[in-house]
Amino acid sequence: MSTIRTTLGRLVARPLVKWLLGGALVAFVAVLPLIDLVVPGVLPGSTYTPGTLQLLALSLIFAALALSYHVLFGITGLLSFGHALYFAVGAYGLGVILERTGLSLLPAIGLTLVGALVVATLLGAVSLRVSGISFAMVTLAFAQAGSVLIRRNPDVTGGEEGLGLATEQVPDFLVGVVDTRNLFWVALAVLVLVFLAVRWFERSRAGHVAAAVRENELRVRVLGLPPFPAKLVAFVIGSVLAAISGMLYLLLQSGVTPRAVSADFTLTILVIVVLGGVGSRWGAVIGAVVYTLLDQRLTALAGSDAIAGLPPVLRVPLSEPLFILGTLFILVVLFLPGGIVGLAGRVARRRTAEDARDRLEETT
Amino acid sequence: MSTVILLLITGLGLGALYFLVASGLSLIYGLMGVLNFAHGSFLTLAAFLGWETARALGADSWVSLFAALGVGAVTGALFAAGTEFLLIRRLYERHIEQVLVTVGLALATVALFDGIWGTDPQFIRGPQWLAETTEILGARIPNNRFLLIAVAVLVLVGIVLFLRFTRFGLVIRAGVENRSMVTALGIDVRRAFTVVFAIGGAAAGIGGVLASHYFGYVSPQLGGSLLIFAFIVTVIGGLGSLPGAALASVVVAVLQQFANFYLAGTGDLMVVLLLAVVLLLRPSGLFGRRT
Amino acid sequence: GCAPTTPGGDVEVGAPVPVAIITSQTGPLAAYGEAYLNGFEAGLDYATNGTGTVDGRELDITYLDDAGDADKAVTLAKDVIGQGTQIIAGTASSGIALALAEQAAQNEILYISGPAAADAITGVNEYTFRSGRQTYQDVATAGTFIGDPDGKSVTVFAQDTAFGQGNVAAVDAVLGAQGATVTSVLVPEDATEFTPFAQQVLGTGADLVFVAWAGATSGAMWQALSQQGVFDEMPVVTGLGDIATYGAYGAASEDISFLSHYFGGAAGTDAEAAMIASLEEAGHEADLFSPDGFTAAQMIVQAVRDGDDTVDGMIAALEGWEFDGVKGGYTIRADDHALIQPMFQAKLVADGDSFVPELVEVVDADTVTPPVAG
Amino acid sequence: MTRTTVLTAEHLSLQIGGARIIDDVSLAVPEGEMLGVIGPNGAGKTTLFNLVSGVMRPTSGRITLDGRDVTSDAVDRRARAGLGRSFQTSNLFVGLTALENVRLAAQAALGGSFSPFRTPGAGDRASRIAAERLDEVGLGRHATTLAGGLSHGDKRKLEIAMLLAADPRVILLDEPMAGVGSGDVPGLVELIRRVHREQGRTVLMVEHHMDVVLGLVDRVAVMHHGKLLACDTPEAVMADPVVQSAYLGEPV
Amino acid sequence: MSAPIPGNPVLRVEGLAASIGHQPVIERIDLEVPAGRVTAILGRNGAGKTSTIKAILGLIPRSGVVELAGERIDGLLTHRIVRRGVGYVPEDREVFASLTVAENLRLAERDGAPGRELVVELFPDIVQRAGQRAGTLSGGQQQMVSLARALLNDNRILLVDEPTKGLAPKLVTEVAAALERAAQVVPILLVEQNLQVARRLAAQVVVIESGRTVHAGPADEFFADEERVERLLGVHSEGDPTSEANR
Ligand SMILES: Nc1ncnc2c1ncn2[C@@H]1O[C@H](COP(=O)(O)OP(=O)(O)OP(=O)(O)O)[C@@H](O)[C@H]1O
Ligand SMILES: Nc1ncnc2c1ncn2[C@@H]1O[C@H](COP(=O)(O)OP(=O)(O)OP(=O)(O)O)[C@@H](O)[C@H]1O
Ligand SMILES: [Mg+2]
Ligand SMILES: [Mg+2]
Repeated sequence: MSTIRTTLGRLVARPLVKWLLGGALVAFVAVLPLIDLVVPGVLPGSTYTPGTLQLLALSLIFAALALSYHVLFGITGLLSFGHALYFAVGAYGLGVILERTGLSLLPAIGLTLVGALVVATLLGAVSLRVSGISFAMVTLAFAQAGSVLIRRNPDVTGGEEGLGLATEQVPDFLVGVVDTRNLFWVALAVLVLVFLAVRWFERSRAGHVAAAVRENELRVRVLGLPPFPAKLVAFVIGSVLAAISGMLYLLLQSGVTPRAVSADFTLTILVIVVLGGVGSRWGAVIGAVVYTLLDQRLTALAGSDAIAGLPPVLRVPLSEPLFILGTLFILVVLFLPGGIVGLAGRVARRRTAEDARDRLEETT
Repeated sequence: MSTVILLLITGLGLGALYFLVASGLSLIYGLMGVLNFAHGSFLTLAAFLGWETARALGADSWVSLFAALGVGAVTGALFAAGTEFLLIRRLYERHIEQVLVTVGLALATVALFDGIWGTDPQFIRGPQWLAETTEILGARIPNNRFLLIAVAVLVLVGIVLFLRFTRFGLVIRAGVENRSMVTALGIDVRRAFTVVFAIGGAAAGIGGVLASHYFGYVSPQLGGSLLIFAFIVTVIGGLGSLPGAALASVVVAVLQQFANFYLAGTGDLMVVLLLAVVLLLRPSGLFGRRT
Repeated sequence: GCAPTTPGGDVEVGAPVPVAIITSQTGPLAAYGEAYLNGFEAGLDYATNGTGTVDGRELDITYLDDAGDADKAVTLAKDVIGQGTQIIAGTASSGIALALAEQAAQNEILYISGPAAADAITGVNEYTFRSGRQTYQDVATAGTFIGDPDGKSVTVFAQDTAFGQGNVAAVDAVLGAQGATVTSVLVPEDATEFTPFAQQVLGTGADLVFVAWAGATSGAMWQALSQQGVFDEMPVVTGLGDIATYGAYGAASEDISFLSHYFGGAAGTDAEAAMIASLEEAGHEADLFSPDGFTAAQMIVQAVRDGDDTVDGMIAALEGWEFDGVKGGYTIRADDHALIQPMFQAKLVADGDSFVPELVEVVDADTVTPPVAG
Repeated sequence: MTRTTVLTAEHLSLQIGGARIIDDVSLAVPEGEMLGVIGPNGAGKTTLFNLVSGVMRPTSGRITLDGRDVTSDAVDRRARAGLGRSFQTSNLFVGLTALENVRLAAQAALGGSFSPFRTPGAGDRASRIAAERLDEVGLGRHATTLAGGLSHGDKRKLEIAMLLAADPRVILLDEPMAGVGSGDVPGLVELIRRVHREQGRTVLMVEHHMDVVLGLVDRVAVMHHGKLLACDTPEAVMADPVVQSAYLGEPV
Repeated sequence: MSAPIPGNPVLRVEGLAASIGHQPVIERIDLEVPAGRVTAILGRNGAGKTSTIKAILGLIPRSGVVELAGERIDGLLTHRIVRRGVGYVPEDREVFASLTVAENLRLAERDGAPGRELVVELFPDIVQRAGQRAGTLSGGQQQMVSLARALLNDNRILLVDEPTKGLAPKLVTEVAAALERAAQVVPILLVEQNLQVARRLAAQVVVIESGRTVHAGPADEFFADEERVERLLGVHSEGDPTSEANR
C-alpha cells in the first residue's frame, strides 16, 4: 500500500502528470451540467439544474476574480482595498456600453477591456507612488470614489437599483435559465484562461521581479531594477483580469448593483484569498468555490427549521450567515495559516514523512 | 455668514466624532501595526449597551447620559482588550493576519448585532439640552456638537498625557518595532499591547455613545459607517500620530461639510481627493514619521 | 444518470402549483421582509379560505431569503425557475426587484414584486406585476395636502440617490404639471450633517416641503429640521414609515403631515379586519408592508385560479383585474400593470412615551393614479 | 597614474537636521583600483556609500560615474550604469531561496528582467551564473534554503554572491567580513582579490578588519567626523599618528 | 567530555534543542557557565551559536534543561527569565530605531539602573547622543547602546552575541576591556568570532558544530591545541586569519 502511495506521490510531482490531472479536473467540471450528480447539503440540487449551475458558475467567476487579486496580493505583495473597482469597471463598463452604443457583445467586450486597461494604468500609476498601508488607503479611496460616482449617476448606472443587461445585444444562447449551462461553460473557460495567464505571469521573469519587490524593494533597486514597472505590470494585469471576471458576472447575473464596487466586496475577495491560502493559485480557486458555496448555503441553513428550534443563545448567532462565515474565517486565520491549501499541504507533508518511515522499515 | 459659521462649527463637531474613532485606530495602528477593521464593532457595541443603560435609567436625564458614556467606555475597553487577548496576541508580528482577523471579527459581530438588536435603527433620545440649539453669530448650532468637541479634546489630552507620563508609551513604541527584544529586556510587552487596545476601545466606546446622539439612532451599521472616514483621517494625519489624527479629523470634516454644501454634495469625493493628494505629496501623512 | 435536456417541463393539471417567495429574511431589509411574509400568509389564508388550495389544487410555496443581495436573489430565482416554478413574488429592494423582473422576462414566468417602490418596475415588462404602491402614488398623496397646487411653490428635501431623484421627478410630474413651482434640496447620500441643508430648506420659503427620506439617518434629519425652525415656517409632508420608525421624528412628530401607504387600522375594510385578526393570531402586528404581502397572495391565487396553468393565461387573468383588498378597491391596470389603490393622509399623536398614527383622510385611488408608463 | 577615473565625489556634503554627517568630501577613484575606507564608528563611511549608490541624496556636491554626473539619478539607474553595493546589515529577499536571490541579480545584469514572456529555467544563463556564484562563496549546499533562514554569516556571503552575479564594474562593499567566521575569512578575501585583480573591477571597501584591508587595497581613505582625513597608501596611512590614536588604538 | 568545573555553575544547559518554524536549529547543546568568568561559545557560521543564546532566553521554542543558579528556567517566558537577572546583547544590536538613545536606555532600566556610571564611563559618545534616534546611529554606536542596555542592570549573567562585530579596531579593544571589567562583577556567556578577543577574555570555551556541543573545556588548553582549533574552527589559532591570503 505504502509503496503505491509513494510511487503516486512521485508521479504527481511530474509536470506532465500535473497537466494531465489539471486537464482531467477541468474536463470533469465541464461535464457536470450533463450528469445528474447530487451532493446533499453542499449543492442546492442536482448538478444539471440551473440553480446549481448558476451557483457553480458564480463560484467560478469569483475564482477568476480571486486569481486576479492573487496577482496583486499573493505575488507582488500589494495589499489593495480597492480591487472591487476593477471588477465593477468590467461589469458596469460592459453594461453601459451595451446599453448606450448598441454594439454587439464581442466588440463591446473589446471596448471594455481597453477601458479597463486605461483606468488601471492611470490609477495604478498614481496609487503605486505610495506603498504599504498608504497604498491600501489610496486604492480604497479610489474605489470609494468609484462607488460614489456609480451611485450618484443613476441615469448612466442605474444608481443603487443597479444596471440591467441589455439582453437584445447578447447572443441568445447566453440568455435565460435554460442556457445557464452555456454560461457555466463560458465561466469555466474564462477561469481556465485566467488561471493560465496568472500562472504564466507568476513564472515569468517579470513575475519573479514582482515577487522580489514584495520581499525587499530597496534591494531590487540596488540590483538596477526599477520596482515601479514590475508593480505596475502586476497591477494592470490583476485589474484587467478582474474586469474580465466583472464582465462575465454581468452576463451571468444579467445585471450588476453597486455592491460590486463596495469596500465590503473587496474585503470579500481578500477573505476568499486568505481562506484558500495566500500566495497559492489553487488556494484562490478553492477559496472562491468554498466561500461562494458557504455564503449561499449558509443562508439556507440559517433559515432552516433545525436552527429555528434552538434556544436563543444558539439560534440568534446561527441564524446569521455572516456570523458563521466571519467566525469560520477567524478560525482559519488563527489555526490554518496557509488556508485550505496550506492544510492540504501539511497533510501531504505528514504523508511524506510517513512514507519516509515506511521506506526505512521496508529497507530494514 | 451664519451659514459659514454653522458649517464650521458643525464641521468641528463631526471632526470630533471622527477623532474619537480615529484616535483608537491610530493608536493601535501606529503602535502595533494593526489596521483594526473591528474598531467599528467596538463602537457599535458600546453604543448599544450605552443605549440600553440610558433606557433603563430614563433617557432624558444627564445622569443616564453620563452613565451611558461610562458604560460605553468600559464596553469598548473590554471588547478591545478581549480582542487583543484572544485573537491579536496569537498572531504577533504577523500584521496581515492580524488585519484579517479583525476583518473576520467585524463581519461576525455586525451579523451578531443584527441578530440581537435587529437591523432596524433604534431611535434614541437624550437630555433635552442636547436637542436644543445655541445661537452663535446668527447660526443655530445644535448643542450636542459642543459636547462632542469637549469630549474629543478631553480624550486627546488624556491619551497624550498617558503616553507621555507613563512608561507605557515607551514600551509600546519599542514593542511595535521589535517585540521580542522588548521581552528580552525583561518587560511583559503583551500587557502593554492589551492596554493600548483597551484605551483605543474606550475612546471608540465613548465615540459610539456620542455618535448615537449625533445620528439620533443606534444600529448594527453605526460603527462601519464611520470607519472608512476614520481610516482616511488616520492615514492623512500620519499613522500613529494623535495630534495628526486630530488635525486631520477637523480638516476632513470641515472640508466635507463645505464641499457638501457649496460644491453640489461632493464632500466624499473631495475627501478622497485630499487623501490622494496628501499621500502623494507626503507619503507618511501630515504628521507621520518618515520610515 | 443522465440529465434531461430541458429543465422543468409542462405543468401537470391538478398537480400542486409551485410558487417561490423571494424576499429578505436576513440582511438590511429583513424587517420589511418579515412584514411582507406575515401579510402574505394572512392573505393566503384569506384568499383560499384557510385551505391553502385553489380549486382543490395545492399551492406549493417555497420561501427563500435573498439577504438583500441581488446575487443571491438571481441564483435563487434561476434555481426555482429551473425546477419548473412559474410564479415568483417578493422583495423590498428595488434593485433586486428589477433583477428578478429581468429573470422573469428572460424566462417568461410571472413575477409579482413586493414593497419595492421604484416607478421603473411598473411597465418594465409584460411578465412583471406589483403588489405594493409606487413612488408616484406617494408623491401624488403628498400633493393632496396643498389643495390646488397652482402657483404654489414646493420644495423637495431628499437624498441625492435614485430614490430621492425619483421623488423629485415624481413631484415635478405630479405637482409641477398642476402649476406648482418645484425646487429641490438634495443631500448627498453619505452626508451625516443635515443642519446646513435644513437652513437651505428654510431659505426657499416654500409653501410646502416634501421630504423623501430613507434609511437610518432620518432621525438626525428631522432633528435638524426642527432645530432650525423649519416647522415654524412651513408645512412639511412626508411618507409615514413602518412602526420601527415612529420614534425617528422626535420633537417634530406632531408637526408633520404624513402621507401613508398603510398603517394598521387605516383602511377599515373587511379584508383589513381579516388580515389584522390573522396577524394577531400569529402574534404579529399590522405594519406598513403587510398589505403588500396580503395583496401578493390574492394576486397569486387569482392567477392560479383563472390562469389556465400557462404564464400567458395568468397574465391575462391579472391584467385589468379589480378586487377588494386590505386598503380598499384595487385595480391592476392592463397597460402597464400599475396597481391602482387608495392612499391615506395621517398624523402621529403622542401616546405615553411613544407615538401612534391616526387617520386624517382616505385619498381616493383615482386622485393618485400614475400615468401609464412607457 | 594614467588610468581613467571611473568614480568621483566632488565637495559632497550631507546635512540632516543640524548635523553635518558628510562634510565636503572629495574623492577620485581610478579604474581598477581597490580603495579601502576606514574610520571610527559613526565617521560616515556607510553614509558615503549611501550617497554614492544613490540610496540617499547629498545636500550639496556632485557625484560622477565614468565622467557623467549621476547626482540626481535614482538608485536603479546608477546600478544599471555599473555600480553595485552590499549592505552593512544584510538586505536580502528573505522569502526567496538563496539561489533565487542570486539569480535575480544575475538576470538584472543580463537584461530582460521584465519580460512577461520568458520564464526562468534551471538551465538558463542567469541560473548557471547564480549557481556558480553561490559555489564561489561557499553556499552551494544552501541553494534551496530560504535566505531568511540562513545564519548571519551565511547571509553575508549571500550578499557577496549577489553582488558578484550582478556583475558591476564598480563595487561598494560595506564591511563584507563582519560576522563571517574566522575560518571563512581567507576564502572570501581571496574571492574579493580575484574579482579585483583578475577581473579588473574597481572596488571600494569599508572594513574594520585591518589585516584584510591592508592585504588587499591600493589606497586607504580615512574618514573622521564626516570628513576625509587622508587618502593615501596603506603604509602612509598606518603611520599617521591621528589614525593611530583615533582609529586603531592599542591592539587587542 | 569536559573537565568538571568546581563550584556551582551560574548557568547550566543540558540537552538543549530548539527549532525555528519546523526546522531544528540546535540539537543537543550542553554547557556550563561558572561564576566569575567568561565562557566563550565558538563555532563556524550557522553552527547554532545564536540559536543557543536565544533558546536559553526562551526567544525560540526549545526543550532541554536550563538552570540559572540551580533553578530551572526553561519553562519560563522570556521576560521572566530576564527579570531573574539575565542580560542580553543580541547579535544584530536590535536597538529600537525609532526611539532615542536615552529612551532605549530608559526602557532597559530595572531597579534604578545601578550600572549607569559604568555605562557613562565606558561609552561617553552615546551618552552625548542621548537625544538622537537610535536608528540613525552608526553601526558601532548602535552596538554600544546595545551593550549599555545590558550593563545598566545588576545581572547574574550576561549573554553576549558577537559584541565586536563591525566595531573599529580601537573600539574592539575598548569593548573587550569593557567586557573584561564587566566580567569581574558578572559572569558572561560570550559568542565571538574574533579569536583574539575570545582568547583574551575567555576562561572556558564551548565549541558548537551543527547544533551540538563538540568540545568544552578551559580556554588556554583549547587554544594550545592548534590542530584541534584548526579542525573545529578552520583557522590557525596563532597568527592572523588572513595570513594565508596575504601570502
Ligand atoms: N538620518 C540620520 N539622522 C541623524 N544622524 C544620522 C543619520 N544617519 C546617520 N547619522 C549619523 O551620521 C554618522 C555617520 O553614520 P554612518 O552610518 O555613515 O557611520 P559609519 O562610518 O558607517 O560607522 P560604522 O563603522 O559604525 O558603521 C553617525 O554619527 C550617525 O549617527
Ligand atoms: N529564521 C530561521 N529559520 C530557519 N532556519 C534558521 C533561522 N535562523 C537560523 N536558522 C538556521 O539555524 C542554524 C543556526 O543558526 P545560528 O544563527 O544559530 O548560527 P550561528 O552559529 O549564530 O551563525 P553565525 O556565526 O553566522 O551568526 C543555521 O543553519 C541557520 O540556517
Ligand atoms: Mg557603517
Ligand atoms: Mg550568530
